[in-house]
Amino acid sequence: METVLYAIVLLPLLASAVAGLAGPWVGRRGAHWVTILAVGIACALSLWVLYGLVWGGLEPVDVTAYTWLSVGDLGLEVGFLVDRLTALLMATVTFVALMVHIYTIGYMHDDPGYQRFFSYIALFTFAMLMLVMANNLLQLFFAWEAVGLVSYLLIGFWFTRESAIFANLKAFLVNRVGDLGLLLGIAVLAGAFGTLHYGELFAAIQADPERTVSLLGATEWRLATVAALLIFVGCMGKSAQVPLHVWLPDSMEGPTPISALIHAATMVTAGIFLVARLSPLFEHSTVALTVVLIVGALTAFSMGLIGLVQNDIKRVIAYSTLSQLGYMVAALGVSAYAAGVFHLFTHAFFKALLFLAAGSVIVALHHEQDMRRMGGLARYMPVTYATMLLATLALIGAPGFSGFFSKDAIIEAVGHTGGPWASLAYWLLLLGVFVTALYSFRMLFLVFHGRERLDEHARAHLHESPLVVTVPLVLLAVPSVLIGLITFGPVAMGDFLYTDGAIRVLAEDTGLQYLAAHYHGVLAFMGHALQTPTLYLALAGVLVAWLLYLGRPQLRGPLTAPLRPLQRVLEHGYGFDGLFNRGLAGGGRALARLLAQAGERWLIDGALVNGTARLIGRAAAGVRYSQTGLLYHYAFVMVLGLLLLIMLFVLRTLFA
Amino acid sequence: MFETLFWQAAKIWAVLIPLFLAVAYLTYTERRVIGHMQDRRGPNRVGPRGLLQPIADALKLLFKEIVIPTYANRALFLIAPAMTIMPALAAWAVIPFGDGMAVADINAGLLYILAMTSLGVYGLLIAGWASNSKYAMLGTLRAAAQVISYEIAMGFALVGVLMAAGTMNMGGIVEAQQGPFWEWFWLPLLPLFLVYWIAGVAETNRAPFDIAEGESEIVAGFHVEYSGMAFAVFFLAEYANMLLISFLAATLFLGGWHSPVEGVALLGPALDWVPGTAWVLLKAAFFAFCYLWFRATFPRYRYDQLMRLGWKVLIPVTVVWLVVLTGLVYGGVGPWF
Amino acid sequence: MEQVIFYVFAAVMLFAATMVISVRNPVHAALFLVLAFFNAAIIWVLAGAEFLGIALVVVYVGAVMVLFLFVLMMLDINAAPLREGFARYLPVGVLVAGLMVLQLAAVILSARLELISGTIPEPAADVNNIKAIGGLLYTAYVYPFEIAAVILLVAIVAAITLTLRRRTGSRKQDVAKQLSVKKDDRLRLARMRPSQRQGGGIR
Amino acid sequence: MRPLSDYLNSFLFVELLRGMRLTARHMLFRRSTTLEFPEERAPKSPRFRGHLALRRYPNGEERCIACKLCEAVCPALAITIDSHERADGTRRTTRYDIDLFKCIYCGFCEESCPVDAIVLTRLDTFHMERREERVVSKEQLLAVGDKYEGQLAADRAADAPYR
Amino acid sequence: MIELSDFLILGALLFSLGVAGIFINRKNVILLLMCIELILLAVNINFIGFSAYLGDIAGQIFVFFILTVAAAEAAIGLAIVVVLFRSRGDINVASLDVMKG
Repeated sequence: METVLYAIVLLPLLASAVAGLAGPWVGRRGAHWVTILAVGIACALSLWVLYGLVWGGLEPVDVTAYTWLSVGDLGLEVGFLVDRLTALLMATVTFVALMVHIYTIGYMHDDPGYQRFFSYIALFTFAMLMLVMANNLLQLFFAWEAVGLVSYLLIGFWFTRESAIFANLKAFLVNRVGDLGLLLGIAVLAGAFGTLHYGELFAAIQADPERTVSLLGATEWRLATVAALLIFVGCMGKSAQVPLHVWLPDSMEGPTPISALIHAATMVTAGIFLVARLSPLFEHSTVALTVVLIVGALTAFSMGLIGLVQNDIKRVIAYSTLSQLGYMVAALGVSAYAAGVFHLFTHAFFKALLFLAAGSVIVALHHEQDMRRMGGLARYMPVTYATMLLATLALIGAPGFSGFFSKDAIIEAVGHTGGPWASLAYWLLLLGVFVTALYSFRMLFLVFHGRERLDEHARAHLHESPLVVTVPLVLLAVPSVLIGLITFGPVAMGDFLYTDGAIRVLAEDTGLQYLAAHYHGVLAFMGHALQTPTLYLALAGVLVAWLLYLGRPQLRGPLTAPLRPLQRVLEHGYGFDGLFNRGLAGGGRALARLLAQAGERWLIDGALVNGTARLIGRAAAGVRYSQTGLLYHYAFVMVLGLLLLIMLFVLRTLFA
Repeated sequence: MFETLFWQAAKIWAVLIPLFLAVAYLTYTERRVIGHMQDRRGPNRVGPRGLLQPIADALKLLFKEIVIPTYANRALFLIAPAMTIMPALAAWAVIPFGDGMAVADINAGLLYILAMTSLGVYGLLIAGWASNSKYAMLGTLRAAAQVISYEIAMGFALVGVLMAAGTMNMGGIVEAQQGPFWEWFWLPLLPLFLVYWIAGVAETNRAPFDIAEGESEIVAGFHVEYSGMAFAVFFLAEYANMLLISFLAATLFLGGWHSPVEGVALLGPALDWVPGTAWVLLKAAFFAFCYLWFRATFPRYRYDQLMRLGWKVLIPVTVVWLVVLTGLVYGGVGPWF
Repeated sequence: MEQVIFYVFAAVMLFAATMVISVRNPVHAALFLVLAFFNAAIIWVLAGAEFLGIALVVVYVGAVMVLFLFVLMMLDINAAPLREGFARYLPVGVLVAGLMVLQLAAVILSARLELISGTIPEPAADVNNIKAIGGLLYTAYVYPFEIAAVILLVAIVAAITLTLRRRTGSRKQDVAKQLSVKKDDRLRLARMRPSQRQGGGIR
Repeated sequence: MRPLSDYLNSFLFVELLRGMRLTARHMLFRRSTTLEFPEERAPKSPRFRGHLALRRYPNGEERCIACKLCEAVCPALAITIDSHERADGTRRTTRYDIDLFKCIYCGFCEESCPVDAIVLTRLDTFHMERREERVVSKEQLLAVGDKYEGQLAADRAADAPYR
Repeated sequence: MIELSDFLILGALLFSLGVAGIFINRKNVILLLMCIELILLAVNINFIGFSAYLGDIAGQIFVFFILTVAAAEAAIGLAIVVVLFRSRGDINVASLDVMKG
């Protein structure tokens, strides 16, 4: 078992090293073969592990592979914790990664950085696996940073583009904010319990949930709350929750496979995984859970709205991702971890599919991303269209599709949770459904239906993408459609994630538990959906989209006119970028200028450095006259000193 | 008190007078031996078979004028020969001519020898410098550098003896070599013995290491300007040093007063009547003869080769052998340790 | 008796030291320093420090002072300018030295320190000074001893590197090669037939 | 690359010992080749060119007729001759000096002499105690000739067939 | 019998002579070195005296080390003098006021 785990983790790393370091020697084919092979094996092994854990009777593994260093009692280790939660994510990650690898062959076909790209994504797979398989917070943090690094590298993959450089810098900086929170959270936990190992940590919290910690002076804070909130900041950074979401849309500067793999399916869900993994901690803090719920619901709704006004196909999907991440976070906020993780799971497939399909379109149109210059592509790209349609349906929660189960479970779980915040969140999420359907179909209609607004050049070369692109699409479409039907029962409604203690819920009457209690199979759930507003809201969204973009486009002007100010707000992303730029960055710059002028130029340069030099210079000018450079002068002084010393001795010893 | 002083003086003279005689006849022997080696006859006119030749030479030198160069440093010029002969004679104090037969039987005998031989260089230095002459100066620098260089190798070789014997007392060193000739130190210390002997020849500025004199290039080295009795003293010192080195070799490596067949069945008792002193003299005589033999046989070294031999061959050899010797002593090898 | 010997040698030594600092010729100064060292060695032996006494002769008289003399003789130093100001600084030197003597006398002669009353005991006859020093040197002081060895090595290296003068353009000779030359390396015996006399031959 | 044996030879002093064996052999087994000079002398050729001499006829008359051929031929200008007419009308020298420091014993004078007057003897051991004695006069030369006349005549006779 | 004070006075006088020598011979580097040797010798004499007086051989060990270090110092000092002479042509201390060869 351990050998298998090592293989899963190390194979992609090895492949990455081969592709990256020996790139010129292995060539393009070598690079993609070695990485695909490695990730493929890792995927197969992950599936085997998942199978073993669920049906094969394997026990969850918690091993420490290597003690990196020990500081006092605090051992910093590398180890693996593989339970069902981890196994589920391992399978998801490696499967999506494998699809992306294959897809990349087609997408990056004529890119000069081919080997580099494969090296990066294999490295990313390694880092992501390390992240989900970690058995302690330190390793998680390292992997967290590693995926961040690869993300940074990949967003700036086309490093000759200025926008790419800005985007990856932005992603990096924004993530630093989150990482600082995470690091502080880890530090708080390490300081309080002296361990970073999950099991020991949870046991310690379990033993004394009301433990307090004093921060910033005398005030005592609940340890669980402080730690959970700080860690959630990390989650907000990585999973792009408001207000740390600003980097994700810009990260679409990276190649599309990256958007699919990192910025939709896996890395951004690391935050969800983190909260789920630390559920025993979050469960002890109502405050933290409430914050999580509010942030999630806000993100889900507000980001969906922005998606309505985007014209770039990838940005639409990116905002959609943000919105869906908000759903997941909201689910976490009501202790519906299973629902959140399940949505993560399903979302990984259909969102990856959406991105890849979008990428297929983009490649077909020679890197044209503006939806206003698309339209009517369904005829040319049937496979892409079909898969994209399926993915969209999954996204908006059409009954039976995977997204339907996960999203409805979340909404229902929130709805069945008591309290004013939960109610507010419920309404936001419901509206989000409408918005989701609206922007999704808006995109679908703009791209695949209606008038062809392509330029001549693009039209001339328009054709379906090659097999390496379409096969992954199809392979991803299958789970997008079916995975919900199969796994909804056990994973979201059942005790799949609870039996081996991966996730712990304290409260007895969460919304999810209510749902699970009233769950009678998939069909019943679908039937039940007919009685909820969700379905109708989604339908309404589709209809509005059809009306505005396909059926009666002339209505668009008059209808949207009153909403023009709102639209402007949305187009500016609620002004977060401006706020950050002007407020934080501007303030920072002003402070820096002040420090540069007063602190650096005047105090340090002027007074300390130059002042010291001047002082020494003046002192030296005075003392210089004593330095004749003549040996016997020095000897004379030495002897004088000796005489004085002896004199001192004589006086002190003999006459004292 | 005066009795002890008298006996001390008697002992000293008992060593010195034979020494002077030996030196005198060493010169005679040298000429005779080298003559024969070169198919000549050597001095044979003064006295029977030329035996009075050294006396004649001494008389001649005594009556010759001591020329002092005009710009020489008179005081030092005259002190130099004395400074040369003084250590050459002083070192004899600790040479044992038989069991307990030494002028001064001191603990640090070996160290004392080293100290005295290292003093000899002053005579050369002062002589050459005080002469205020180019050739003398060059000869001095050569000689001094040579003597100092070879003193190191020689000192190391003596350290080997010290290690083997475990004492610095000369008598003690001989005691440590009790037994027949294969139990003497020359065998376990063979490389050191050879180094010692070569360094000894170089120390005394004798052929083939007599570059300091190098009559073909720098006339006669540090004593070009000396004549008469002053020159005779240098001459005396040189030959006294030769004999000293020979006696040391006999004492340190060839078992001093021990008979070469001591303790051997039949032969040993058969030679018991020979006094120990005779053995010492015999062994020393052999080495003294070797000096002459070398001079007749080997051509003169070149100066750079001389220095190379001293620093790059002899010293490494001694150092290596000291390490080996440590092992031998530590392991208690053979009949020696 | 011993005291007399001590005083005699001490007096010679002080005389030599005085000459060292006052004679005109540096070579003479060096030779007087040798004399001072020699007397010091005798005094040390008198005090029972045989090993150091002889070592002083071997090391200082036999090596260090020779080095001094070598340098003095080899460097063609014009001694005259170096003596300048001798008379001028004599008072200062004498003054300082006098002060120092007074101070040291105050220390030595002070009753408080009880330095004046001690008599040096007769060195025991059976004590082997060399053995005692060796014993101490190789046990308690083995590390300082090793460090001293390293210091000497460093001094050797430093002195050589400082004074080593690489002459450019000189043809190098490999002495070892020259010495190991054999007859066969240089001489080739060619066996030749006597040439057939044809016609006139050599005229 | 020298073979091992060469190293062994140099470390075992083989060549040095060989040299010493040679000298030892000469000391012990070779007879001395020294001639103990005053008592023993090396044999000399009849043509040996040693100290100069002037000969006389058997009747006691000096041979030299002052023709000055020897003076002319002498490459070192060592011969100085003055002459006059004797009472009987024959020419004879009044002075016949030879500077022995100048003379190179080449024998030209002897060859040029028409009357075999000036000759070189076998005498190779002679000395002088003052510088002035280097010039030998006619009387001294004649005295030498008189002393060795027998040998001189014999040498000339022995050499006659080859002249 | 030799008194301890004999050694100490001898040492003190020698030391003072050395110091005076440094003042008087302030031009000649080699003489300065020799004066330093004198001073060290004075120190050594004190050590030997105390060692003999106290019957403690450790004093002689110290002398041994002082000898070692002084020998090293002399060697390097003379090497420097030689180098100096080569580059400047004299060893006058008064001309050594520039910090470069």
